[in-house]
Amino acid sequence: MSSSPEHHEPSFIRKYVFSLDHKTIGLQYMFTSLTFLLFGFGLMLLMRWQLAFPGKPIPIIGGLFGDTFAPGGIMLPEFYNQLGAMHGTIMVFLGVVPLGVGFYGNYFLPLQIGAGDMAFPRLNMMSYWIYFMGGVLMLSSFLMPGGAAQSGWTSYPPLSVIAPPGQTMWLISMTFIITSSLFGSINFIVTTVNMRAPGLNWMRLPVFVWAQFITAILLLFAFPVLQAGAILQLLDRVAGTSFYLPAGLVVSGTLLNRAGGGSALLYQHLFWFLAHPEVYVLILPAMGIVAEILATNTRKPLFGYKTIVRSIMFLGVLSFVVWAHHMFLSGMKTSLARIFMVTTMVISIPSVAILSCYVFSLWGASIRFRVPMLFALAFLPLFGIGGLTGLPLGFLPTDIYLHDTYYVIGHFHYVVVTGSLIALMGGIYHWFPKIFGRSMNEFWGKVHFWGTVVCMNGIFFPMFIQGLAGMQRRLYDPTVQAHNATTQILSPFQLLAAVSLLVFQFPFIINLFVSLFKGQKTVENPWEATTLEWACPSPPPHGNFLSLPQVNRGPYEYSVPGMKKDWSAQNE
Amino acid sequence: MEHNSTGIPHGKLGMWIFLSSEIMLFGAFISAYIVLRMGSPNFGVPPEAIMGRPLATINTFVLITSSVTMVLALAAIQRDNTKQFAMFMVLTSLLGMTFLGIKGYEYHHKISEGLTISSGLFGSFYFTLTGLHALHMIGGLIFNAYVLINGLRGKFNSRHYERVEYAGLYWHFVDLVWVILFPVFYLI
Amino acid sequence: MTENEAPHPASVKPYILVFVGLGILTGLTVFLSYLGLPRHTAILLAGLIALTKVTLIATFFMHLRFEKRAFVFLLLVALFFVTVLVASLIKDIGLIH
Amino acid sequence: MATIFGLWGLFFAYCLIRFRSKKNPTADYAAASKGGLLSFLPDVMVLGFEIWLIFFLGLPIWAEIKEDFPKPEKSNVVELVAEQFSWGFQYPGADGLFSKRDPKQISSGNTIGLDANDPNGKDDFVSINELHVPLGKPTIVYMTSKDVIHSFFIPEFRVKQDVVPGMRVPLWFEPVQTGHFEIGCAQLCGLGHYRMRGEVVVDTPEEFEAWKKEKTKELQQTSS
Repeated sequence: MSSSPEHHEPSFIRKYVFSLDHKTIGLQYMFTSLTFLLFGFGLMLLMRWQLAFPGKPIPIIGGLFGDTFAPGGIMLPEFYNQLGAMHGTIMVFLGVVPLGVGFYGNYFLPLQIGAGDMAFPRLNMMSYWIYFMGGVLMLSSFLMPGGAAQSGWTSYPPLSVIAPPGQTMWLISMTFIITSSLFGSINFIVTTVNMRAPGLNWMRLPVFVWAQFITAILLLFAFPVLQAGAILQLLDRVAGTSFYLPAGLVVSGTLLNRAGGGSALLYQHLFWFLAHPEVYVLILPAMGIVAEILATNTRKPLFGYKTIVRSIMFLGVLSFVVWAHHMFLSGMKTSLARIFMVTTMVISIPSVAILSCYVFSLWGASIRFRVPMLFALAFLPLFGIGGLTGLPLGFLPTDIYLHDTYYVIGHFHYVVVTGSLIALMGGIYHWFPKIFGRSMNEFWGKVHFWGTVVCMNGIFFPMFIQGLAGMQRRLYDPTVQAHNATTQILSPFQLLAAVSLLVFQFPFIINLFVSLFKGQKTVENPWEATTLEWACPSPPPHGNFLSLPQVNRGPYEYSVPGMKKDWSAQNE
Repeated sequence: MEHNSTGIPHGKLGMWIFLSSEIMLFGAFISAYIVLRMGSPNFGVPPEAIMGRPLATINTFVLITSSVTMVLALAAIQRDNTKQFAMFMVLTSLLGMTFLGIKGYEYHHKISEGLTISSGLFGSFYFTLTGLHALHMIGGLIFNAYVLINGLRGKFNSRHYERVEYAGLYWHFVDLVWVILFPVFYLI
Repeated sequence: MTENEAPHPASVKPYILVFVGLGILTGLTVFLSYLGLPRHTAILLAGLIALTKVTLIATFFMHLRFEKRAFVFLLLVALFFVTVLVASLIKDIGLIH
Repeated sequence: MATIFGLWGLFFAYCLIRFRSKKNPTADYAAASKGGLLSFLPDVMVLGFEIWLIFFLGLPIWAEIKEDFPKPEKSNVVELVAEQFSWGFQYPGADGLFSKRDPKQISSGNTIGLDANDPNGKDDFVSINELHVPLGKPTIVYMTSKDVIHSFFIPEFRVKQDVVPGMRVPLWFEPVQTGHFEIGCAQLCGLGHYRMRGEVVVDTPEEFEAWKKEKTKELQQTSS
C-alpha cells in the first residue's frame, strides 16, 4: 500500500485517466460533476420555458428534440416528466453529492488530516469510474424507447413499474451510483480513522473533516436500503414480481396479470430511508466548507467548535429517524406521523445550533470580504431561509396544505442550491490556489457571486408564493387549473432569472479555465490559513507532504494573543 | 510516510465497514419480507412439501462446515502450515460449491412444482433473497480462489495472513446471512 | 503491512466446539419446527436460536471477541437502524390486515 | 419564526458592518469562547417555540383532521376511485349501501367496476370528475385507486390525501359555503397529471337531494 520511493514518470493514461492519486480522482469528480450540474441546469431551463409559456414552441433549440419529445418545438407532457425526473436525479446524485463528497472529500480530506493518499487508492479509482458509468447510463436513457425515467426522481411505484423502459435504465444506473458511493464511503471512513497525522486527535480535526466523516457514515448506512428498494422495483419491472403492486390493478382499461399482494408504500419507506439522510449528505459537506472559509476570513477561532461537532454527529444519527415526514399524507398510519413530526422538529435544533455558532463566529472578527467569504456569508441567511421554511412542512397541520406544492420545491431548492451549491462554489474559489498553484480573478468572482445570488433568489422565492397559492408540483401546464392561473404571472419572471443565472455562470467558467493556465501564481498559503492542507506545496505533489506533519494544536488558532502573526498553523 | 492512527489494519477496518453496510442491505430486504408477510392479504406461503425442509437442513450443515474449515485454514496459516491451509481452503470452496449445487437442485424442483419468482410474494422473496445470497457465495468463492492461489505461491505465512482473514470474514458473513434466511423461509 | 499482534487462540479446539454447538442448534431448530408449536412461540424460538448462532459465528469465527470495541459498535449501529426501519414498517404496513 | 429570523438577520448585518477588517483590523481571540450559555439562546428559543407548536397545535389539529372522523350515519359518505386521469365518485343511492367493486368487471361502461351481482349496487350511481356535497353536513370520502398513486387535493378546503391503490384511505371535510371548487391531483400520476382535475359542487341540502334524484333517474333510463 505504501508508495514506492523511486520516481518514474507514469504514462498519460495512468496519470490522468486511471489515476490512483486522490487529487487527480478528486479533480475528475469535480469536472464531471460540474458538467452534470450544467446539464441538469439545462433541463431545468427547458422546464421553466414550458412553465412560463405553456404550449409555445421552445425558441432556438426547440427543433433539436424531434417528434418523439417535442413535435414542432412544443414540449410533450411525457418529455416534461422526463425532464423533471432527470433534473432531480442528475442534480442530486450526479451533481451536488459527487461535487461535495467526491471532489471535496477526495481532494481535501487526506490533505487536511495530513495523509499521503486515501487508504485504498484502487477502490477510489473504481469508485470514480463506476460513478462515471452510472452517469453515462443515466444520460443514455434518453435514447431508450419512450425516453428516460419519467416518474419523478422519487420513482414511486406503481407508476414507475408500468413506466416505459427508461425506468429500468434509471434503476440500473442508480445501482452503479450506489456502489460507487459505498466504495467511496468505506474509503473515507478508513482514511479518517486510520490515517490522521500524529497529534491530530479527534477534537483537533477541522469541521470539514468531521462533516465528511459523518457524511460517509450516512452514505454507508442509508444507501444499501435504497439498493434493496431499487432491486425490488427492478424485479417488479422485469421479473413479474409484485412487491409493490397490490392485486387487481387496472391500467388503462386492462387488468394487470400479477399475483399482487404488495404494498406501494413499502417503496416509499425504503426510498426515504435513504433520501432523508441524503439531504444531510448534500448539506454537511457544505457546512464543513463554510466553517473553513469563515474561520480563515474572520481571523478568529470558530465559535463553539465542540457544539458544532456534536451537532453534526447528532444530525447524522437523527437523520435516520425522520424519513417518514415525506410521507405524512401518503396513507401512512396517522399515529406514525405523530412520532415523525416530533423527531422532525427535534432535528431542527442541531441545525439551528450550527448556524448560530457560525453567526456568533462573526462577533469580534476582522472580516476579510474576499470572494470565498462572500459565498460563505451568503450561505448563512439563505440556508436559514431554507431551514426555516422547512418547519411548516414538518409540522402536520400546515403540511396538509403545503405538501407536494411549489412551496416544497422552493424550500429544498433554498437548502440545496442557495445553501449547498453556494458553499460548494465558494469552496472552489477558496481552494483553487491550493489545487492549481494559481489564484482566480477577484473581480469576475464578485460578478459571478452577485449575479448568482440575485438570480437564484429570483427563481426560488416566487415558488413560495406559488406554493402558498396551492400550485402542485410536477405540472406540465399549471394554467389548466384555475387556482394556479393566479400566480402564472410570476413564471416568465422566474424564466428570466433562470436564463440570467446561466449567463452569470459564464464569468465563472471562463475564470476557472483562464486562471487554470494564466492565473497569477500564488504562494503555498495565500490566505494565511491554519489547517494542514496549506502546509504542503501548491499544487501538492504525489504523496502530498514532503515530510509527515506533526500536529500540535487545534484547527482554528487565529489571532492568538501574544503571537506576532495572526495565525498559528496546526503543524507549527 | 505510512502512519496508522489506531493500529487496526486498513483492510480489516474496511472489511468490517463493508459488512455493516451489507447488514443494512440484507436488513432492508428482510424487513420488507417481514412486513409484507405480516401485512399482505395474499402472501402465498407454499406447502412444506415444495419447500423441502430436510434438503435445506443438509445445506445448512454444509455451509456451517465450510465456515469451520475456513477458520481452520486461517488457524493453519497462522501456524505456517501451508499444506494444511491449502487443504482446508479447497475443502471450504468445495463445500461452497456443494451448497450452490443443492441450491440449484432446489430451484429446479420448486420451479417445476410451480413456485416461481412471479407466482406470489413468497416465491418472489424466496428467489430474490436466496439468489442474492447465492451471488454473494459466488463472490466469496472467487475471493477464496484468489487467496488459495496466493497461498500456494507462498504469499502468506504466520506474520502475513491478513487477506486470508478478510476472505474468512466475508465467508462467515455469508454463512451468517444463511443462518437467518434458513428459518425465515423454511421453518416459519 | 505491520505485524499482526492480535492475540489469536493457539488451539483449534474452540472452533470445533463452536462448530458442534452450531450443528446442535440447527438440529434443534429443525426439530422444533416439526412440533407444530403455536405460531408466536415458534417464531420466537426460531429467532432466538438464529440469533444465538449468529452471535457464535461472529464472536468466534469472525474473532469479534478479540477485536476492538469499535467493531461491535459499528455492527450495533447498523442493527439499530435496521430495527428502526423494521419497527416503523411493521407499524405502518405490517398491521393493516 | 419570522421574528427570530428578523432578529438573527439584524445581528448578522451588524456583525458584517461592525467587524469588517478595515474597522477592526485585529480579531478578538477570546470572543470565540465568550457568551457561554447565552449562545444557546437561539436554540432554546426555537426549541420552546417548537414544543408549543407540537403539543398545543400540531397534535390536536392533526387528530381532528385525520383521526377523529364524524359518524358515517350523520355524514354524506362517498367512495372515490381514482384512475389515470380522472376521479370517479360512487354514491350509495337510496339504500345508503355501497356495492362491492370487482376489477375484472371494469369496462368502458363501468369505469370503476361496480359488481353487477351485488344487490346493494342496483341503485348506486357514479359521477365522474364531479363531487356533489351538501352544505351543513360533513362529507366522508373513502378513497382508492385503480392504477397508480394520486393525491386528492381541494386547495380551497385545505384538504389533501394520497389515493393509493390497494388501500382504502378516508378523508373528511365540512363545507361552509355553497359554490364550485376545484379538485387537483397533487401526486405525479403520469403524463396527464396536470389535467387530472375535477370539481366539488357544494349544494344546499335541497339542491343536493334533487341532484341525487336526477342521477338515479338517469341510471334507471340507461339500464331499462
